[in-house]
Amino acid sequence: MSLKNMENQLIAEVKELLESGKVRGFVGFGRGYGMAESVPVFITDALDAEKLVLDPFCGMTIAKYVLERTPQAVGQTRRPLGILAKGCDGLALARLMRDRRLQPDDVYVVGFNCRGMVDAKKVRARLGLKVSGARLEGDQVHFETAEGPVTLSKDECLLDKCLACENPLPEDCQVLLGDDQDTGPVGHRDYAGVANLEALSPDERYRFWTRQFERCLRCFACRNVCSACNCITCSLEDREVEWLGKDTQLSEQFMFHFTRAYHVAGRCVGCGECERVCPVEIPLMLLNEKLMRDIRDLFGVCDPHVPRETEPLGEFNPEDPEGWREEDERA
Amino acid sequence: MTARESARCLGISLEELEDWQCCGAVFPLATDAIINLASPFRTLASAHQAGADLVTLCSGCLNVLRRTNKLVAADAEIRKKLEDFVEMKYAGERKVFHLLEVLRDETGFDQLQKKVVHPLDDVTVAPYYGCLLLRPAEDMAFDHPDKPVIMGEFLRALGAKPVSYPFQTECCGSYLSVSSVDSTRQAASAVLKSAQAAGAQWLVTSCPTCLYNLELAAESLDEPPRLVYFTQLLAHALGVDAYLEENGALAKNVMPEVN
Amino acid sequence: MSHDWQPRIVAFACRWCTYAGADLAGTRRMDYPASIRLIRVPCSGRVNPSFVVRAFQRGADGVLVAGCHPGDCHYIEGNLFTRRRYSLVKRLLEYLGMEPERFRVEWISAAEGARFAQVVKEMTEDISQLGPNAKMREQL
Amino acid sequence: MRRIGVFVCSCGLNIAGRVDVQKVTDAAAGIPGVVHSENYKYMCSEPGQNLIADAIRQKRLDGLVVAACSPAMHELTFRSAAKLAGLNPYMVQMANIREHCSWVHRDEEQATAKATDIVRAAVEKVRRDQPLEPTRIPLTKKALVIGGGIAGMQSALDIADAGYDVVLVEKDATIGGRMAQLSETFPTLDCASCILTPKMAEVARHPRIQLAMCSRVTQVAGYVGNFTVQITQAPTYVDWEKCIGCMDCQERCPSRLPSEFDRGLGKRKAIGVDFPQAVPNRPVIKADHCLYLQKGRCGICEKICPVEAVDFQQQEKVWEEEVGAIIVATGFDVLGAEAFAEYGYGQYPDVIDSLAYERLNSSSGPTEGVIRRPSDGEIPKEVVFIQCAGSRDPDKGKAYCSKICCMYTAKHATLYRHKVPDGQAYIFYMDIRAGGKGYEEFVQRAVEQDGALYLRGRVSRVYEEDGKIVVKGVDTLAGENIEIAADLVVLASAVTPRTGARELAQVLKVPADQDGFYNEAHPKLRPVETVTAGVYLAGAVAGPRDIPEAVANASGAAAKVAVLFSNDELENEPLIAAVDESKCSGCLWCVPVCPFDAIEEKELIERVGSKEVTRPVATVNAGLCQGCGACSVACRDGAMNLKGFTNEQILAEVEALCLMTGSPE
Repeated sequence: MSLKNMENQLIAEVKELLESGKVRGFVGFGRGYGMAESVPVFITDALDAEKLVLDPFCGMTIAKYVLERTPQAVGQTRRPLGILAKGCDGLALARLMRDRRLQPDDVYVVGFNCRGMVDAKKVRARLGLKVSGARLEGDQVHFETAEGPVTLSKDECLLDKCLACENPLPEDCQVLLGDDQDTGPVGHRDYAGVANLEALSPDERYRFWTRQFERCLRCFACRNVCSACNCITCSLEDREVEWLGKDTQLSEQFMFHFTRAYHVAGRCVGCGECERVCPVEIPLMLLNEKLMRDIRDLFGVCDPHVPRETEPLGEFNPEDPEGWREEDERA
Repeated sequence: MTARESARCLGISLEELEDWQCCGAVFPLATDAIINLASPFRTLASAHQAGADLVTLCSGCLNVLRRTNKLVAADAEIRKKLEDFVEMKYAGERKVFHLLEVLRDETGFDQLQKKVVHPLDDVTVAPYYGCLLLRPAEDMAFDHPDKPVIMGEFLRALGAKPVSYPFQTECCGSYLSVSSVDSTRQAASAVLKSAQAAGAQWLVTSCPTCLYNLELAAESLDEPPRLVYFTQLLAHALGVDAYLEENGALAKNVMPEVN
Repeated sequence: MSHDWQPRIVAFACRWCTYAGADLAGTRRMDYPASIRLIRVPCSGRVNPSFVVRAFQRGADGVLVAGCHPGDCHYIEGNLFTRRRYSLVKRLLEYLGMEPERFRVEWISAAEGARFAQVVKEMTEDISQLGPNAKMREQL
Repeated sequence: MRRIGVFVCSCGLNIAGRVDVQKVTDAAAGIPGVVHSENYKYMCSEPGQNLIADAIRQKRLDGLVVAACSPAMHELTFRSAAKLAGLNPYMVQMANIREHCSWVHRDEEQATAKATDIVRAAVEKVRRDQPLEPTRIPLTKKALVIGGGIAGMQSALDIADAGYDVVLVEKDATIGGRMAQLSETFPTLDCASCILTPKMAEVARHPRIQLAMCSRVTQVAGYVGNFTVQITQAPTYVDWEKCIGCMDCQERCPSRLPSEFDRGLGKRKAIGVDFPQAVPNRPVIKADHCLYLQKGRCGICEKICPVEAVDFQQQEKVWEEEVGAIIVATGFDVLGAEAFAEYGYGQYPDVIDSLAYERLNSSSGPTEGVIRRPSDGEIPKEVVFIQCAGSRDPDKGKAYCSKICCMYTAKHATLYRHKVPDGQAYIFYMDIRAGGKGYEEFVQRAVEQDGALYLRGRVSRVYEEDGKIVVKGVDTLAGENIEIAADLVVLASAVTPRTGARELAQVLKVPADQDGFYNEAHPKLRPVETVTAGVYLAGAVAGPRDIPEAVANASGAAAKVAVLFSNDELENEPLIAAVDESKCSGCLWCVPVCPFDAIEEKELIERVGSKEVTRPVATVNAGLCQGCGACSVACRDGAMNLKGFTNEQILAEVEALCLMTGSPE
């Protein structure tokens, strides 16, 4: 079923949910500003359901918006929040639930089988600003722009996370839009970037990361958007213990990015939001993927980005290898 | 020569290392006697240059070369000194084998048995290992230091009947024959008598020094077991010695008749 | 490297095994370079990867995390978590550009005084060749 | 602002010999917060501790750094000294400038610089110390003793006499252990069973001792005062309650097997006891030799048993015991045949080990005490004893000296002369070690009165030649090679830990050395304790011991247990984890990493504005937490911390140790 039809089905579903009071609000996507990017929208009034859209520009992972800041009041039960969920949103929600920051009945998930979303930056770079619509077909994407229709291959314009996506369908959602049978993976994560970096010498790698981290503003956007970074108070902002110095000199940047990457090791769901939101475009997924691949190679966790009952770093296997020994001859 | 021909007949190509020299005969007991390691190091380095592992027929050579090889791989300082002195680069990449090991591990004694033309129709033969082949056990890792089996299996493959006796791993007196002949005669004759007591008709060894000492002691014994080198047995069993004899390569058939 | 410069190595040593192994090296009067400084922790499982990065930040030229051999841990599983954590941390540090020789993880038991001295010698030797560490280091 | 006192010890020359103690003291004085810095020759001595006490009172110190030896040595000493002077003992830190500094660095300048760094780190750690009070946990006043040899029996008796219950677990069907296999004992030559059997009877009769025969400890959980031990008892196929010990079954049983107790020299029946004075005197069926159990035939014992005690369907029994302390007394084994190829052991029947010789000597042994050759039963006229068979031999055997062989070999030679007056004993030895009371005199008597011929030298080869065992050796004092055509050769084989001891060590979480002997808490000062609180050692489990030492060990260990049980509650070290509930996000990822399941979820109710709200947080059970700290690393928001080793303290120590004296060029 095309995204357009699913959009209508979504609007109908949300209208009914809000009218019946089953949910106290719905998080979905609304019309963007023509820059090939739909934006999250919060709907509490059934009439506003019309504003919801479902198009190839709904790339953001919006799961973390359902996280409540204030704890549950004693004796009262909150009505759930509705949310439109792609595969990556499903993983992010599972992450929040595994970390016990979200209970299953806090959310009412309206999922759909997502075949990949457009990367606004890639599209702007190729087609300029004026893009009014897009349609996925096979492994191509047809765009309507000010200068007429243009067709690009998926590889040229989809988000990296989609090109690596093996979980297009969110699990245990309350409502599933459309009836697609082809719920196979949209892409495959080949960790190419990681392998390239590993091929460099230590000094070259250090220069690479120095150039990236020098730009970091310590705005914490990557932490705020990450579903794995869901602590109430982030230890990196802890005044007493001074885990992290306040000035943005290079050594503190390394400490921040090392710690953030280590804290999400084995927990990152690969949604790529940290990289997308970074104002200075630091390739954070290169760090997350490095840890994902090592966890896969060292501990045999075949899909480290899928949250499970146990965490890779929260368990051990008596025959675990000593990963610090140099037996595997990396490039 | 008998070894090379027998090996060829078993499908193994053994090229002689050109311009080889003595292996140093003794692995130095003092840890800083590095000069003694120069000749075995040169042998190993030239084998490395020739691009092949090293095979030897003599337990003495195996002992020196294998232990030098291990020392050079482990101790960078000694390696550096030897490389400067001999002006050849080598860091222990090669392995050193005794022909018996090659027969056991590469061809396999069962295959050898299939190739046997003249089986030794169960002559009782006493395998004599001596000490250099087996000890120090950790460095040599050739066989069990006190209860070795490799020669027994080799002999059984050739159709002979091996017999074990307490002195099969006792020292033959080695190079003491130079300084005090009678002590080697005493040691070697003890070995011969023990083999004799075990009913051995022949005694096979894999080290020229042992053979020399045993022959020395055999003179003063009444009908001691016949002494033979393991490659002679191999060549005879494979029928290679007859071929060599025809074209004059072999002076005389050194194989003692079975009595 | 100037000869008077000596690398500064910070070691996180588990009190039951490695710290006791270092004590044994002392009672045996072994000799090893004075480049290492030990921090006593109850278990190698107590060492937070941020401590390791903090050491490099504050000027350590090398860091060692050492604990009991798997199976000997006084707390049964402490070092088994260490093994997983530091398999990742070692590779992440190298991925960020740290030379492999600067960060080591070892199992050293209370009976292995010689092994402790050997590890210190090896690290001092390796790091002396690399020279002082400037990576991730705080500029005063 | 903190008022910290630094006390630098010279430890005679141990520290002052390499470290400029005065320079370290002055450097410490310069550290902010240090109000008192002093050095003294022996800090741990009485005057040293008084110095500390006075300084605490006069200068109102609230933190103490003692720069001296390893905390493993004197942390307790200085903490109790501080406590007496009114300072909380957990405000004291040791700076190890001896084992980790003066003893291992030759260059004085570097050693002094390093000592100064170590002191600075300790000061930073003390600055962030908090006063802590030990937590109290309940205590089960019941002990477990593993191993029913003389050591196990003695400790069980002492604990039981002290008024506490004991469970004695023994893997064989009878207690008595190694000593039961001996004939006479040195140096008094009194017969082993005469002095052992009364004690065995006493153990069996003691109301507070519960025997668990044919049993092994398979699992141990919990911690000092609160161990839960799982015991697995192998089936004996005889109901010992019904059995009256008439041993008719043993008489009539047709199946015989080599008796392990007699080292294979004698035979025993499939059903029966190892030796007549076995306690409990109840038979056991060796399943793999019982015709009924193997092939369903025979079954005579079941038919003739007057009280129908035989029960072929008996299964393995597994049960748990709650105990407060564990004493390990598993004893020793001797090195097997694999190490003595050159002595022909295992190949020639007349080459036996010392335990087998004991059985030949024993009146209840296979030859009723007559020394006979296992091959043809003849009385040997020439016997060669080989000392250090596998001991003091790092290449092929064990590096250590097995301590008891010199003595029992002298005993063997003496007994041999008494039993075979015209026989000649030869003893190849390296050095005779006879350090106990009356030991040296005993050996001299063996030489002077009993004609034992001591040959100083090692044996190179033993081989059989026309019925005789030829021993080739050397006499280094005479400078000659020696060849003896002997009738019997006895190897004084090396003492090794009991087989299975290493696996038990892992179950008990007690470290063992590379040979498999258990590590004492401190080789000199705490020989009967282990680093695992509540687990004690008695006898040869910790290294070769003779009987007097084993018994002394056993009583020592029992005394330690009695001390432990003397108070009703146990004080647990307060160095445990603690949750800062304001930071905890309730993710509970700390729970799976806790080896002691000491962390649970707690519903926190707190007031936010006008509303009462609830959220889950983690909470630590002080009784279970052993303070390993694994949870504090799994905790990402820094809520979990470990008292005594907090994040702040360790970061401060890192900072102090890395203080960039010179930045890199």
